Formats: sequence, C-alpha cells, structure tokens
Amino acid sequence: MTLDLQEKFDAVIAHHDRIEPRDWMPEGYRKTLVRQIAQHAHSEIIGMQPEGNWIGRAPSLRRKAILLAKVQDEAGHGLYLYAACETLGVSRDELVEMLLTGRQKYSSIFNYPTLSYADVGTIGWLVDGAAICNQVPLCRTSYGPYGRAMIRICKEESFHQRQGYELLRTMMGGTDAQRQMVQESVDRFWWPSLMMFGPPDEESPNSARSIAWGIKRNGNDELRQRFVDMTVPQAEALGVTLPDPELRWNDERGHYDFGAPDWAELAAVIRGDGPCNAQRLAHRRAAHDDGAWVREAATAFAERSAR
Amino acid sequence: MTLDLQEKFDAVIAHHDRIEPRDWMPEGYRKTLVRQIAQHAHSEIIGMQPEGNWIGRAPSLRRKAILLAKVQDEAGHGLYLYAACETLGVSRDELVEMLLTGRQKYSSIFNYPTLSYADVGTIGWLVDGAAICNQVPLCRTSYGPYGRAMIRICKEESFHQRQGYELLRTMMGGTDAQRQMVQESVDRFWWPSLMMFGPPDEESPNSARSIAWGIKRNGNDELRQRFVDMTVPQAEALGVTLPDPELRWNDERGHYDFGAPDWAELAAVIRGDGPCNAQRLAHRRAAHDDGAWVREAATAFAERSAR
Amino acid sequence: PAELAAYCLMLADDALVASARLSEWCSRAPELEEDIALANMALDLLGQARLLLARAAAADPAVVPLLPAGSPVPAEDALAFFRDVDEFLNVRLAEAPNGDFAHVVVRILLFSSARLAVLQRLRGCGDAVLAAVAAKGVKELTYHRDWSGRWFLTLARGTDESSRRLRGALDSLWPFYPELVVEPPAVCGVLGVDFGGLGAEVDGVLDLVFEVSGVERPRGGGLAGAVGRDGVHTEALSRLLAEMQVVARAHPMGCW
Amino acid sequence: PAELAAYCLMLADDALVASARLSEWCSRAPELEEDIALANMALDLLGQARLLLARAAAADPAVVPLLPAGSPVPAEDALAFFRDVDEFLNVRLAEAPNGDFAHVVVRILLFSSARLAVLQRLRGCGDAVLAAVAAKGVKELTYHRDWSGRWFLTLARGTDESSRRLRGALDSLWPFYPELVVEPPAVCGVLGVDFGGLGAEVDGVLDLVFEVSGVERPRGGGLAGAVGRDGVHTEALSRLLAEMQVVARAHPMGCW
Repeated sequence: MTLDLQEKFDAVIAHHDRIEPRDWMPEGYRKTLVRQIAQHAHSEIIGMQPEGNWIGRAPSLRRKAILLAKVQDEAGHGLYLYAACETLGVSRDELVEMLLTGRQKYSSIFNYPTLSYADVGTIGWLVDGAAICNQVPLCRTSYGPYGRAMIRICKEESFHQRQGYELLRTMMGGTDAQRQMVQESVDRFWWPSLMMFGPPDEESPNSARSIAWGIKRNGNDELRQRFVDMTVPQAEALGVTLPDPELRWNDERGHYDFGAPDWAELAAVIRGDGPCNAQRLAHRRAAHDDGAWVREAATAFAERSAR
Repeated sequence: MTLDLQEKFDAVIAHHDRIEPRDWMPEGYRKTLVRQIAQHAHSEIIGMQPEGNWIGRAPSLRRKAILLAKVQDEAGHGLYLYAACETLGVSRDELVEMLLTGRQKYSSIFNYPTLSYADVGTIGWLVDGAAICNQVPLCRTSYGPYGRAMIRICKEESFHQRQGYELLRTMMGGTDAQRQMVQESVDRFWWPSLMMFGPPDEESPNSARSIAWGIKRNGNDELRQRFVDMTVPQAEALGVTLPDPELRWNDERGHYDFGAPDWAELAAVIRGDGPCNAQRLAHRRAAHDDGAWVREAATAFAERSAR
Repeated sequence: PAELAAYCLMLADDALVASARLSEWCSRAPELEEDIALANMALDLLGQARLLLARAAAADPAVVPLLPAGSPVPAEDALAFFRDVDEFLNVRLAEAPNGDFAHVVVRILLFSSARLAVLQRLRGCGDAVLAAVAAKGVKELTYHRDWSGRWFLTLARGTDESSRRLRGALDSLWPFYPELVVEPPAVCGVLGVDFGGLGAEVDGVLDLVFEVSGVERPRGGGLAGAVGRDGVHTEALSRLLAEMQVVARAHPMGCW
Repeated sequence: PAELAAYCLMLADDALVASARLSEWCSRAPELEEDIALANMALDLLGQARLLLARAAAADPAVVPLLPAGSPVPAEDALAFFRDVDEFLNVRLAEAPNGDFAHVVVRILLFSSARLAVLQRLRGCGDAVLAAVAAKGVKELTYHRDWSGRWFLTLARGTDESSRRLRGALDSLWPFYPELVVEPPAVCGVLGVDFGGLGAEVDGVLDLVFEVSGVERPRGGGLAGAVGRDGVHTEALSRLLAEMQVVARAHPMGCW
C-alpha cells in the first residue's frame, strides 16, 4: 500500500505535477515543506519590522502610504503562508510558538538594522529582488498550496521591488545628500543580500534533497549568480557602486564574477548573533505577549455568543 | 496640662518663634502643616515632569546641563520636604500613597503642558517667580523644620528663576522665531501663574487660620499683587507682552491693576480636569509601580545583610 | 477662501495625526488580521489627509509653509512636514499616545463615530472637492466604526481583564471626547452645512454601543483650558511630529 | 591632528549618548534618591562630552559641521546637534533603549568599568587637555562603577524577581560589551598611551562583581557585522538623535 502511494507520489514529482493536501506524501517531504514554508512565513512577519521602523518618518505622504501598504502586504503574505502550512497539519499557533522560541528561523537579512530612509528603497530593490529570484521558481514547487501562494506573493513582491527601485532612482535624482544616503545604504545591504541565498551549495546538504522532491527548483549558487547578473545593470542605471572590487563581467562564463560574502558573518547571524536577532524576536514576543489578553477575550466572547 | 502646653504654643506663635518637632502642638496645626508641606513636596516631584519633558530636546548642551540639574534640584527639594513632613509623624510612604491616590494635591500649575523650549524659561521666570513670592515668607513660618527647608529651597529657587529669565532674555536676543516662541509661551503661562496663589482670599477659608498659626504669613491676594508688581517691569525689560488688557499701573494704589484669572478654570484644574492632571498622576504611578520590585529587592537585601 | 482652508486643515490634521498613531501599531497587533485592519484604517485616514491638505492649499495658498526657492516638496508635504506643532489644528484625541489594544479600540470608536457624522454632513456641502472627499470618507469611516464597535463589544463581554482594560481606556480617553463634536461656526456659512445636533447624534451612536456592551457612559466633561483646534496640544504631539518630520526637514530640497 | 579629534569624538559620543539615556530616567526612578543619582551620572557624562567635543573641534576644526554664516551655535553644539547618525562614533551599548532598573544598572556597570579603565590610562597621555578631562572623569566614573556595582549586588541577592531581571538585563546587554574594550590602534602613537591589557583588566573587574554577586558571566561574544565606532548603529540611535536634535536644528541661527 505504502509502496503504491510512494510510487504515485514519485510519479507526480517526476511529472512536475502538484501534490495536494489530501495526497499521500513521505513524512520527510512534509517536514521539509513545513520548515520551509514556515520559515518563509516567519520572514514575512519579522520582515515587517525593519521597514516598519521608517513608517513614522517617511519623508513624504505618498511614500508613507506606499510603505505602510507594503508592510501591510507582508502581513498578508504571512497569513497566506501560515494558511498553506496549516494544510500540512500544523496550526498557526504552533508555528508562531516555533518562531518565538527560536526553533524555526527566518531570513537572515532581517537581522540587519535599517538606518536611513534609503534602506526602504534598498530593501525593495535588493532584498525583495533576491527574494523574487528565490521565489519565482517556487511558483512551480511540487506542493500545490505553497506554489499557489507563491504566485500571488511573487506578483506583489515584484510590485514592491519596482517601488523600491523607483524610490532609489528618485533619490538619486535629488540632492547630493540623498545620493550619498543611497550609496551608504547599498554598501550596507549588498553583501547581506547575497547571503540571502544561503551558504554555497557544497555546504548546503539539504538543498539536493529539496531539489529532488521538487520543493526547491535551483541551487543556492545558481540563484545567487542569477541575482548578481540581474542586479549589476540595475546598479549601473541607478548610478550606485556595488561594494565589491572583484565584481566584473566574465565574457567566457557569460556571467558576472563576484567576491565571496563573509560566510562566517552569515553563520554568526544564523546562529543568533546578528546585529538585530535579539531585537527582532523580542519585538515579536512583546507583541504576542501583549496581545494574549485580547485573544483570550475574543475566544471567551465567541464561546459565549455560540451558546 | 494641655492648657499649659497650649499657652506655651500660643506664646511661641505670638513671638514669631519656631515650634520644633518635640514641642507640643495642636492637632489642627499638625494636620494643616502636614497637608501644606506634603502638597509642597508633591509639587516638587510632579513639577519634575513638565520640565523633564524637554531635557532630551534641549537645544544646547549648556542648557541641557542647566535643565537636568534643575530638575534634579526639584527631586532634592522633594526629599527635604518629605523629611520635614516626617518630623510630624507621617512616613514618606504614606505621603506618596496620598499623592498617588489623589487624596493630597500638588500645585495646579503643573497640570498645564510644556509645549516648547521657551516653556522651560517661562516656568523658571514666572512659575518659580510665583513660587518664590509664596515661599520667601515661609522661611519665617512657625514650624522649624519647614522654615529651615524653605530657606535652602528658596535660595535654589531664585537661582532657577534667574536661569529661566536668562534663557528667555537670550532667546529674545535671537531670531524672530525664538521671540515668537517666548511670547507664545508667556501667553499660555501668565494666567495659570496668577492662579498659583490660590483663589481670592474671600473664597479661601483656611487661609486665615493658617495665618493665625504663623504657618502662612500672607493672604493669597497680597502675594498675587506682589508677584504682578515684581513681574511687570521684568516683562518690559524682556520685551514681552503680558496677555492682560486690564494690566496698568495704578498711581493711587501704588500697584499694578490687573484682570481676574478665570477662577472656573482653576476650580476645574484643582478638581482634576486640567489638561495634564491624569497624565501627571499616571506618570508618577507608573514610576512608583515599576520601581516596586527594586524597593522590595533593596529591602530584602538589607535584611539579609543585617542578619 | 481662508475659512475653507482652515477647516480643511482641521479635518486633515485629525486624519493625519490619528493615522500616525494607528501606524505605530504596525507589527504590534494581537493577531495578524488586526495588524492588517489597523494598517487599513491608517491608510484610509492618510488618504483623507492628503486630499484635505491639497484642498486647503488650493483654497488658500497662504497656509502652505514657505520652502527654499526651487524646493520640489509638494504642498501636501509642506503642510505635513514643515508646520510647527502650534500650527496643527487636530483634536487632542488623535494625538494621545498609544496604550493597549483596548485603547486603540476606544480611540477609533470615538474618533470614527464623530468624524463619520461630520463627513456625512459634508457630503452635501458647497465645496465640490470637500464633498467628494467626504463621500469617500463616509464609506471608510463606517468600516472603522463597525470594526471598533465590534471589538468594543467583544472586549466588554470577553474576560474580566478585557472588560477592565476597556473601561480604563474609555476613562482615559473620554475627557478628549467633547472636542470632537464642537464645530467651528465660521465654516457653516461658507459651506452651507448645518452642524446642528452633531453632538447629540454622536452621543446617540455611542450610547447604543455602550448599551449593547453593558458599559456605563463615563461621567465628566472635557478638560479646562485651550484645545487642539486652538493649536494648543498635549505634550505628546511635539514628539510625534519630531519623528514624523525629521527626515523631510533634513532635506528641504529633497526628492522622494 | 585628525586622529586625536576622531578619538575625542568617540569618547565624547559615548558620554553624550549614554548621558541621554540616563536622562530619560529623570522622574522615573524607583526612589527619589536613585532619581538624583541617575541625574548626577547623566550630568557627569554630559560634562565630559562637552569638554571632549570642544577638544575635538580644537584639534581638527574640519570635524565641526558647517552652519549658515553668522550662526552663533558653538562648536560643541554643532557637533552634538548637527551631525547625522552615521557620523556618531559611540559604542552601541550607550544607545540601547532603556529597559527596567536592572537594565540601567547593568549598562552603567559595563560602561563605567570600561570607560574608567580607558580614562585611567589617558590621564597620562600626551595631550594635556585630554589628560585633564580624563583625570576629572576618573573620579566621576569611579562613583558610577561603585553605584552600579552596589546595585548589581543588591539586585542579584535581593529577591527572585530582581535576580531574574538582573540576569535578563545582563544577557541582553552583554553582546555589546566587546565593543567597549576595543581600542583603535591609530590613537596610541599620537597619545603615547598603551592600551594593552585593557580588555583583561575590565574583564577582571567585572568578574569580581559577578563573583561577589553569585552571577555567572554570560557566554557568547559580540555581534557580527559593523560596529558603532564605524558609524553603524542600532535602529535606536536615529530616534534618540531625532529627539535630541529637533529644537536645535529648527533654529540653526538661534541663541540659547
């Protein structure tokens, strides 16, 4: 019986078809998916903080509205993704608990601080850009609910990326101080953005299995290269310098060569020693704890009304 | 026996001598003193808030140091006055409790908000000025510890008043925006400063008894007039307009005539409906409650060390 | 004319400042759904503020702060970011610092009930732009009022703690309520709108919510002294504006 | 020269920012006596900051931000109020937002222990002004360290709650500690000061406090990435500066 199921599952994967919630799936597949979708959901929720940090200080009302709507979209993405994860038999409460106790991770990039309004643009351009490189292939991921959530999310993410790029372009057309602010921001975010694709493939043991299961579609290094190739011309158009002296076009490879990120820094950030890990989790925990009495009241009220 | 004691007390009062903590005193005298000294102590403590509001925003480091030292002095005044009150057999804890539960009052002036840095100067000039008018006679008050505390406090208060005036004078020598800021501040604080002397004498029934006991030395209206007479020339020297169309010199009386403050507003503020009553008490309560575990720890540690 | 501009500024500042406080909730709500709802309401009010600031600037260009020659800052931003605190005309309820979730529920209930009644009247006013803004706002504020009314009921009838917190929030915000239902007489003539009975109407709406929720209407009226519409605020507004304006003011020639 | 100015700015910014956080305690301490003590320490650090900013300006006038011609703003204020956040060179421990009383005790303990060791060395440095500032500071910081050490012990041995809070505060601030005991090598040659063994010395002082208090030294080192001395800060500093600088920046020609 299990053999039949396994064969059927393998066939779906082989045909690049979708596994749906009611279908049988190997436990490892389910667990890997839960971990990946949850991490993605948590990243959306934690990702509200670095940008949310600037809503109160947005320098124009138009930018304030754009930023607020963007952060709101991230909450929405978190919602879809938690819902997708729930189809795998884990509740949102459990997932939140896993985030708050540090048993599940979120994207390392959100452990860097936002230090100027240009960071709002840079996050849109580089961070959302990197996220899209990661996520577009996931629209074809083997698990149906995840793939469908990704389609919707990717659409919004590319909208956000364009808005971020447009903010930077506008600032580059402004004053010298604004141009400096953009360059300073890009200097801080370039390497952490490259790290978003994870460690090099040879140090990423789970990648291969995820690719075999059709959960991931590409290796870390391939996606990182794709991101660099896509971004360098955009940086040139913008007029900013990417802070990598080794960055140059390689005619032979048909790709840009680039330097190695500081993998020790990435390891430290993942371990919990990034500049903002403690702050991000403390913020999330405070919001969760401060809201406990509200959730209890809502439950009590619903129970009373149902009677 | 009680008769003898009463006679001796009356004689001390009649000779303008001091009553000391170990001397016999009528219960009414003691109670009135406790109420007055406590109210004065509470005013120093609550008075830290409106000025403390601007420490973080002081526009020069020199002014920041002056302001911080002044607010610190107010805490010190509070300390002396609570100590003077304790000589009457009430503990500081009890007094703080009376403040936090609203059973004892503090000066109505601190229920007005500070809305610009000029308010720091205006509070020094007008509010401390009015306080000094009230307090200088209290250096000769009939209760020894109170009178001695007042001597020390008055010395520091007149220093604060000069600093406040000097800030305003400096600002008046600055830009148009600074001069406007000073005028706007004086417009807001003039009437509340006049109210600091309390309601008119005919509506202040306790005043007469306090004067008979040598606790107070002057009536509210007399002190208010003294304040106006002292302040008008200072306002002229400063170049600000006091917002009272009825204000003019009366040759016959040898005093300035002035309009009546809005006594209904004073009554509302005393009742608890001033702009900041709730805020001031909430701030004080939060500090007290937040510090409870520290006081408990200090007590526990002291007990353990004593063993 | 000047009266129309001044009135639009009042309505704009109410929305702008209330929106700023709602935005501070972003990433702090008890549930994701409420985070989204609060951001929605903040966005609605921000949108209203922008239209109203633009209307004020068009009605009387003299209200717009002067910026250095050649500054690309549009009028709505000049008004939002380059006025000083005593030029803001919002009611103080809008600026009160955030408390707990009960506090934001009560603030939105009081604010949206009053603003809804005002905008309903303004839909028929003599200024076509203002009338259009009001018509759009009526839909939005109906949602705000319903959201806050639902939560008011939920918290009132939820747990002992939620009921206690709700009453605490109501007591702390109630003194600001009277400011919400005072209308400046000068504007009536210009706009041809009758604001008569505004207070009673809003009172009625609130009484209904209180009744359904089993919460007693707080006693006590407003606070002594000058009010937000006079440009006299609480100590909280200057801090809010210091944050709101800091980047814009650092770059008066900036393009965003 | 430029190295001396840069080093004075670092020491000044540490003091200025730490002073700002201590000032926020004003009117909020658990007892009046501690309110006064915290204000005292804030005043000491503010005084140090002023002298150091003036020294930096004198050593290298190029560090002072340019203000409009005719501005009466003195150099110390130009440096404090008109530099942007990425020009501040303070350690991040100084800027971390305030927590509870345990948090301020731990912050002062770490900060004053490290700064005391630095100033003790600087008393004998080649710059007479800096040496004098250091000599004065040594007395002040000895008090700060003793005050915080006493409270550290009291909280550690007080109640379960105080001990729990103390450990929480220590864990949260410890990652910023390594920044405190790194000294830029460039300055040694200029000043003729040997900073060798600084970290070990401060470690020793802290270990003594931990031991007496029965608190285990936290594990773990510092944080990955750039640090305060590089001008890269936490998200908290720009908010602190927005408040600190708002009035001064609104009046670049102002007299105070």
